[in-house]
Amino acid sequence: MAAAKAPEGAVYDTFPKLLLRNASIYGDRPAMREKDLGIWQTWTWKEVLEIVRRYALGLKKLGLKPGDKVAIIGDNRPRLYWTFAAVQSLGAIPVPSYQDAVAEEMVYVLKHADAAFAIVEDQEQVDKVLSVSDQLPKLKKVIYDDDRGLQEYDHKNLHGFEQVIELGQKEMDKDPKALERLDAGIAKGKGTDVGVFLYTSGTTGQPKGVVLSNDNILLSAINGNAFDNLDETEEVLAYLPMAWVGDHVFSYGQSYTAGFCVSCPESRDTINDDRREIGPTYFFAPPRVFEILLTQITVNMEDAGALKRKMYSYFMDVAKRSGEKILNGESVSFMERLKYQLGEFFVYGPLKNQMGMSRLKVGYTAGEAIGPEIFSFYRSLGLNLKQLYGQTEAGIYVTIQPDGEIRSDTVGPPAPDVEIKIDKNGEVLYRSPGVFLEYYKNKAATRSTKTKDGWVHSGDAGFFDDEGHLRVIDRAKDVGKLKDGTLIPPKYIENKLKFFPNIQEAVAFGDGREYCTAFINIDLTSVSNWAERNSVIYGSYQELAGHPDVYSMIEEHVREVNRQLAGEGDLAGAQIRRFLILHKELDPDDGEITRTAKVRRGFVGERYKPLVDALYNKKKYKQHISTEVTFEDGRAGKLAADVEIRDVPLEEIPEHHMQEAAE
Amino acid sequence: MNVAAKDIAKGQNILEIDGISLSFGGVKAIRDVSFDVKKGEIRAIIGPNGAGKTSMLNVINGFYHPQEGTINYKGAKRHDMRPYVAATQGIARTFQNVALFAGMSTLDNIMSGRMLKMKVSLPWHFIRFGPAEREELEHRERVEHIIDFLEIQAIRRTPVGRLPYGLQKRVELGRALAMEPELLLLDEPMAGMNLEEKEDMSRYILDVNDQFGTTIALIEHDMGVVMDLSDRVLVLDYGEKIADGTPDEIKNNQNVIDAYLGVAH
Amino acid sequence: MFYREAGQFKTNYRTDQAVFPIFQDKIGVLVILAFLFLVVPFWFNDFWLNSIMIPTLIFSLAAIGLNLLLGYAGQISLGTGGFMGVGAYSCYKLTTIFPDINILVHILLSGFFAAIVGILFGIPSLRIKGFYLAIATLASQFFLEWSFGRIGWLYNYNPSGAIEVSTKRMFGIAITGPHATSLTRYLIVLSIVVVLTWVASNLVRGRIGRAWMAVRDMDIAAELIGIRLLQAKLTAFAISSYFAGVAGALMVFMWLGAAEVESFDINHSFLILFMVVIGGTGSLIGSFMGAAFIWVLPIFLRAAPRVLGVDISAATVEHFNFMIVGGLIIFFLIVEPNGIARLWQIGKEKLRRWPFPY
Amino acid sequence: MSDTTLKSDGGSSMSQTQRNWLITVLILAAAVAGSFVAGSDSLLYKVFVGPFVEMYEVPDLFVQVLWEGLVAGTLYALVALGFVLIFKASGVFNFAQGIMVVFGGLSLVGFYAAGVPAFLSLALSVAMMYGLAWTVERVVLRPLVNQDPLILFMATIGLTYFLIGFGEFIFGGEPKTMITQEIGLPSGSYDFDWFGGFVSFQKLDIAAAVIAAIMVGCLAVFFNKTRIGRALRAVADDHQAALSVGITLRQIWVIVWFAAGIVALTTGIMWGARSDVSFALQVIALKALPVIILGGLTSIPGAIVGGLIIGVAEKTAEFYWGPLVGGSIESWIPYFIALGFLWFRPQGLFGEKIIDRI
Repeated sequence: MAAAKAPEGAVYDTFPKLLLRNASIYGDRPAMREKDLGIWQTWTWKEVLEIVRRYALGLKKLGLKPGDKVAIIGDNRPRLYWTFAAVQSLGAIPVPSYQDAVAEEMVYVLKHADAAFAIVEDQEQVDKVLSVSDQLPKLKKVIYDDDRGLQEYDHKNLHGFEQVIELGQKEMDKDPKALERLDAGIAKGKGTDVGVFLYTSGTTGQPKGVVLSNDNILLSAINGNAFDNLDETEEVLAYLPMAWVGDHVFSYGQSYTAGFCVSCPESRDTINDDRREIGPTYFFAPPRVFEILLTQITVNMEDAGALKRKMYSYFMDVAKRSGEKILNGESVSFMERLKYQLGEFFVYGPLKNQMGMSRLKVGYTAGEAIGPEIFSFYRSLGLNLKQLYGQTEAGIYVTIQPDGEIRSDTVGPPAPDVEIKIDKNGEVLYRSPGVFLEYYKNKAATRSTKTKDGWVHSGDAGFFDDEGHLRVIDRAKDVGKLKDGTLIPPKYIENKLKFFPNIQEAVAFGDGREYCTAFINIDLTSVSNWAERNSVIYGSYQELAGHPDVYSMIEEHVREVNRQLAGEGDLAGAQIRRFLILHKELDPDDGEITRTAKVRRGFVGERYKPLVDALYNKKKYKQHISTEVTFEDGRAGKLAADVEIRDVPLEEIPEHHMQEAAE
Repeated sequence: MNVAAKDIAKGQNILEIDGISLSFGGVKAIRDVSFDVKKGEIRAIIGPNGAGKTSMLNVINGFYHPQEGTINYKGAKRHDMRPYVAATQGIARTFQNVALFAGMSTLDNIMSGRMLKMKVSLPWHFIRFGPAEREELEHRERVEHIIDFLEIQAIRRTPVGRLPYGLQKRVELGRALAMEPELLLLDEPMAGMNLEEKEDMSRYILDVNDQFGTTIALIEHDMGVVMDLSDRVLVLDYGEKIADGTPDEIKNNQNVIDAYLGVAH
Repeated sequence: MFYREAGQFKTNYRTDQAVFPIFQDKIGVLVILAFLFLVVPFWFNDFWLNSIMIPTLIFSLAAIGLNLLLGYAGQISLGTGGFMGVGAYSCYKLTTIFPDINILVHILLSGFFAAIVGILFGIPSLRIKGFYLAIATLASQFFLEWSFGRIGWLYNYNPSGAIEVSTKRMFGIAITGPHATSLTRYLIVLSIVVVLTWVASNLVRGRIGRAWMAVRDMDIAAELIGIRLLQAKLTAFAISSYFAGVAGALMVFMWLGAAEVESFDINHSFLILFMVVIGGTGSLIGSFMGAAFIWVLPIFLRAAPRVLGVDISAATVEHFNFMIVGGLIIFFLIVEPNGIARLWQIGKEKLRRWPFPY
Repeated sequence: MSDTTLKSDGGSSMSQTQRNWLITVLILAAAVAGSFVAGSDSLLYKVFVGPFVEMYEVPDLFVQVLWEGLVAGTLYALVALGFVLIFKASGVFNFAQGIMVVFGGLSLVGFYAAGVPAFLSLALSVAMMYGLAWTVERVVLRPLVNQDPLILFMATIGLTYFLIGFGEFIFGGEPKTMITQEIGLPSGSYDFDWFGGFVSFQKLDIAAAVIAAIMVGCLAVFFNKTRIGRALRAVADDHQAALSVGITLRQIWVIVWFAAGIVALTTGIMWGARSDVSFALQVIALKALPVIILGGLTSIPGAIVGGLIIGVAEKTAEFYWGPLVGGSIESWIPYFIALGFLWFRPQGLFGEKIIDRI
């Protein structure tokens, strides 16, 4: 039994080893919680270890061998998290997979990963796996967590979690050495061993299986913990897909390295309530979640009484003025601090309480650009919300914002132990201990992404600003060049435009041209509100879009974007010189945007070629256009309009940038 | 279903209704109806409006007392049932118009279904510490399993009066399940539900039957649901039995077709 | 506003089912108790203790009793005054028969006699409901009133027809009678009321309370889930009457010092009923608020002209008092038919939802 | 659907009632037998045999007692009628009916005392009752529409308080004499020598009975023959039906409260003529409540027959059995009679047993 407890001074370079350590040093601290049967069922590290051991022995008995791949499919459930450690204890490799994928998508991952076992959440997932089992010759066993509705199924190769644990218990009872052998196996594990496969979601082409070693995740997690001083007292809510690298690092890697407790929500419908109950101290969410929360707050406040609204807006002004300064430790007058304290009592504190963020130590957002207003809203409440930039291939961290250096428009300096360089095409390359081993069964992709000396092509274009913070501007392949060689990142410019509520969509052009131009789609709700306030009369969308006052308002927005670009070094050359407001909304029915509201730039350029050409014909200020459209009732028809084109003056480059340019 | 069908074939009768007649002030609601319910089956009672279906359920759980006939439940022959006896003998019931305790939360409503299983005597309830609390918490856990089973976690603390109709029906089923019944009487469990809610309810009914082996007698108007769910169907019209058999037999029964055509549907 | 519930999660059913699951509520209750036990005794003078605190507490207890019956079990009773009287007269008889036993024991025992009488007069509830039952409970009220006046044994054939409280001591301190200080009596009443309120809250939160509420909300369904209506209703009558009986005993022994039939007449029944309805049926905390409101309002109204320096005759003040109380009751019922407890609950929810609207 | 709302004539209640009869008859038989065994000095004899012997032996006294009972019963019936009118049409259990009686009587006396001619005073009092009805509808009922019946009941108690204060403020609290002669009511009595004794019928009482009969007749005509009356009957079951006759619910309320007001005024005059007009009269409302248990809240014939039964039973019981227990049992014996009656007929005098809908 010598191996049961990891010896002093041992190297904890695998998760099973960490579990042993946690069970001995944090033994009675909670490791996992799940809202189930109305309360937060809790398991301590000791209990988790006991379960994981039996689980592993059970799996072994069922025929799981070292090197086998085990697919994990389901919502965030404790048993699925324990699967990671149990599988790794046996030297096998967990492969979490997106639970909302349809069977056809799922089959690709399971097949590609050569999954021998699939551990799934419930009947829905079992059905999915069984429906494609004929395409998965290597799949031997399916194990489920929730037995609801599964009693009648053929249980030859289908097992319930409880049965597996029982099996493990029997093994232990039968053979006292079984546990010893298991622990010996764990002791043999190394940091450089393959730890996990994480499939990139793959917006283009088939998903790629990113092979990550134990070290990749472990070192990233340890760095992450050290960066924000996270320890075993943190509370975390696991609600993002388990197949996503972020969740794997936050809810598994960091939890095992720091020893903190991870809580699983009751169901997807109750996440907001569950978050409020748990009150996480460390929280991660994509910008969308923060947007939704803010919208809920705004909507709720609109229903509030006049006095409350007044109080809210007064204190939000205070927060806007001073909140971020106070959070960043800058100097603020005493009166202002006093007001902020009052605001904390009357508004900020209750709001944080409503969102379940009263105890938040640090929160992160990543994945895509967050609107600066949203970002500073949360920060001004006193929430330490930060951005990071990461990739599956990096074991997540590439850059991360340290306290006191938070900007809404940058993603921060390189994360600890990460080196970054920008190549001449503007692409960001990085190298770190978290960098992945390879793409599973895809040497070509590995070669084209990871250089021999360990640099990884991120596929994103970006640049460092004066303070050494990285700005990611676009997918590298989308970044174009003006005729004079200036880089123009269309999506970056479009996003800047879209941060204005009046602008719903924007399409920027410029690759291979002399200057940058843009199509604008107005946001009907905001602009019609604006029109009402400014007594602008209009009869149709088209009329509103073409109204000179609307043009002037949008022009102001465009100039604002230009001013920002002018202050961003090389991007000063990417200022928008001419723009037009489209006479119709970009419509997925017409193929102009995808169903997920991503602009199909190339297609739009083709379809409205006369308009694009007119943008680059400096003499033209009006252009007739006629397009085929699909109406809501499915009829096809033609829509014609004369669209006005506006010039926008260039903004001056701020002085310190001029100097830089001169040097 | 295959497994269940097998069980029923060899199973004995849990309930035998023999020659029941019931009248209200001269109006005959049920005339000499006999039928049986086998252990473990899903038994549907159908018929046009006013056919005496609900009255039949009311007779079974002792709310109405028939003038003639006998009720043989679990081998004990009676002229009529009493509601309390029915409850103690494992008969649970839901109602056409939802008979929940409107002022109580979902949780308390379902907890109230555990009433008969809770034994701790009154004095302990004064101080709550000790047996009363232990019992309360034990039953809370059991009730939570029902809440989980019916997927109503999100409305646990909501007063049922505020719930939409479909959810109220689900809570009522939960309260009946909390009694751990041997015979579950469902009076139009899907009335007023949309398609999705009906599918959910059907699934719960089948799961109850499968997982707990509960015998179910139900009244339902949606023929599709009846034919899908039930093992045997009893058809009443004007208080008389006009047909009894498997769904397939009923579909082709001329009496049934006439009864339904004769009524504006 | 004050609520910070994030992070208050429950890992077992015991804490989840606690009376005050929210930390801030727990603190609030502790503060109130500390105020009542530690601050009031030192800062309130005899007038406040005798005319406001003690009677309010006693009436709160009676209101809780009636609320258990009306608000939880859904059975109307207009006989609370009579049941209070049973408590008071039983206690009086107990002290004469067993003079050496501690008076507090007598007070607590006297409730049992009220409970027995309550059960007897609760029997009609099996057959009749609603207003018919309310009228039937008047039978007990009038019969008991008659008994207190006509059965000499009850008042020891005292020529005045009244019962009088003699001085009783505990640990050498006078706790009843003319020598007992207001403070002593206040602390005793407060302790008993706190303990019995705790008992009431235990009852309504468990099986018993659910059985009552089931009977209240839909008695047919209650029967079909195995609740014996007889048992549930009579339990409610018994426990309700116990509370009323103890309140009655406290009223005579800890407050008035003497009593006659009029102390337990039908007006007292209505008074308690008002406290329950204005306070909020089905809410223990509402019983306290209702009692305080109904009791303190007339005191305030009587004092108002003096404070304002208006010179009106005492009779006129009393007439206006009736009109204002009557009018306010109607006004209150119109504004918030669910009682002060509902306002309290809305206020609390508003604070919990703050800054969002509720 | 309809099969749930039928009434059942088969079922348990029948057999249970029969069982009750059997039990009672057996007990009575045992008691009578026992009293003969025990002899004429025993309590059993005094209760179960003595009074009946006395009734038989002194019939003139018995007739006189019966007559007193019938007269009292007439007045109870009138008050009960006021309750029923209002409850039937608006679902409000109007506790203020008692104070309306006082108010009616006082205003008549008050107008006359202020120098208004007697019959003009009467007309003004009627107008005053209309004003009261209108005000109550406007101030109390309208804001409380669709509230719980208990709330409405409490509101009428509030109204009682208000009217007590208001009445005392205006008319003063002291008792007044009814202007019997001035409004043409007879006085004196018809005396007969019957059954070997002397029986006296007050003319006033006869007038009361006649007036009550006329009033009931008028109401019957009003309800059965007039459009508004039919609408009033309809509204009890179906509000839509009333609306289709072209009367709003509010008008109906004013009308029924006015009708109840006139009934109250009449009661006030009659009762006032027999004793005094004072605020103590409002207890007459409490007297009428057992009548309602007996006759039902929605039955006009029930109110009349119930009133007579209660009146006769009360006087007989007081006269023959009262002395056994020290007298004054009038305050509670009607309730026990009514409850005893329910033991045999749970649905009341004219009620039908209704099965709860489920």
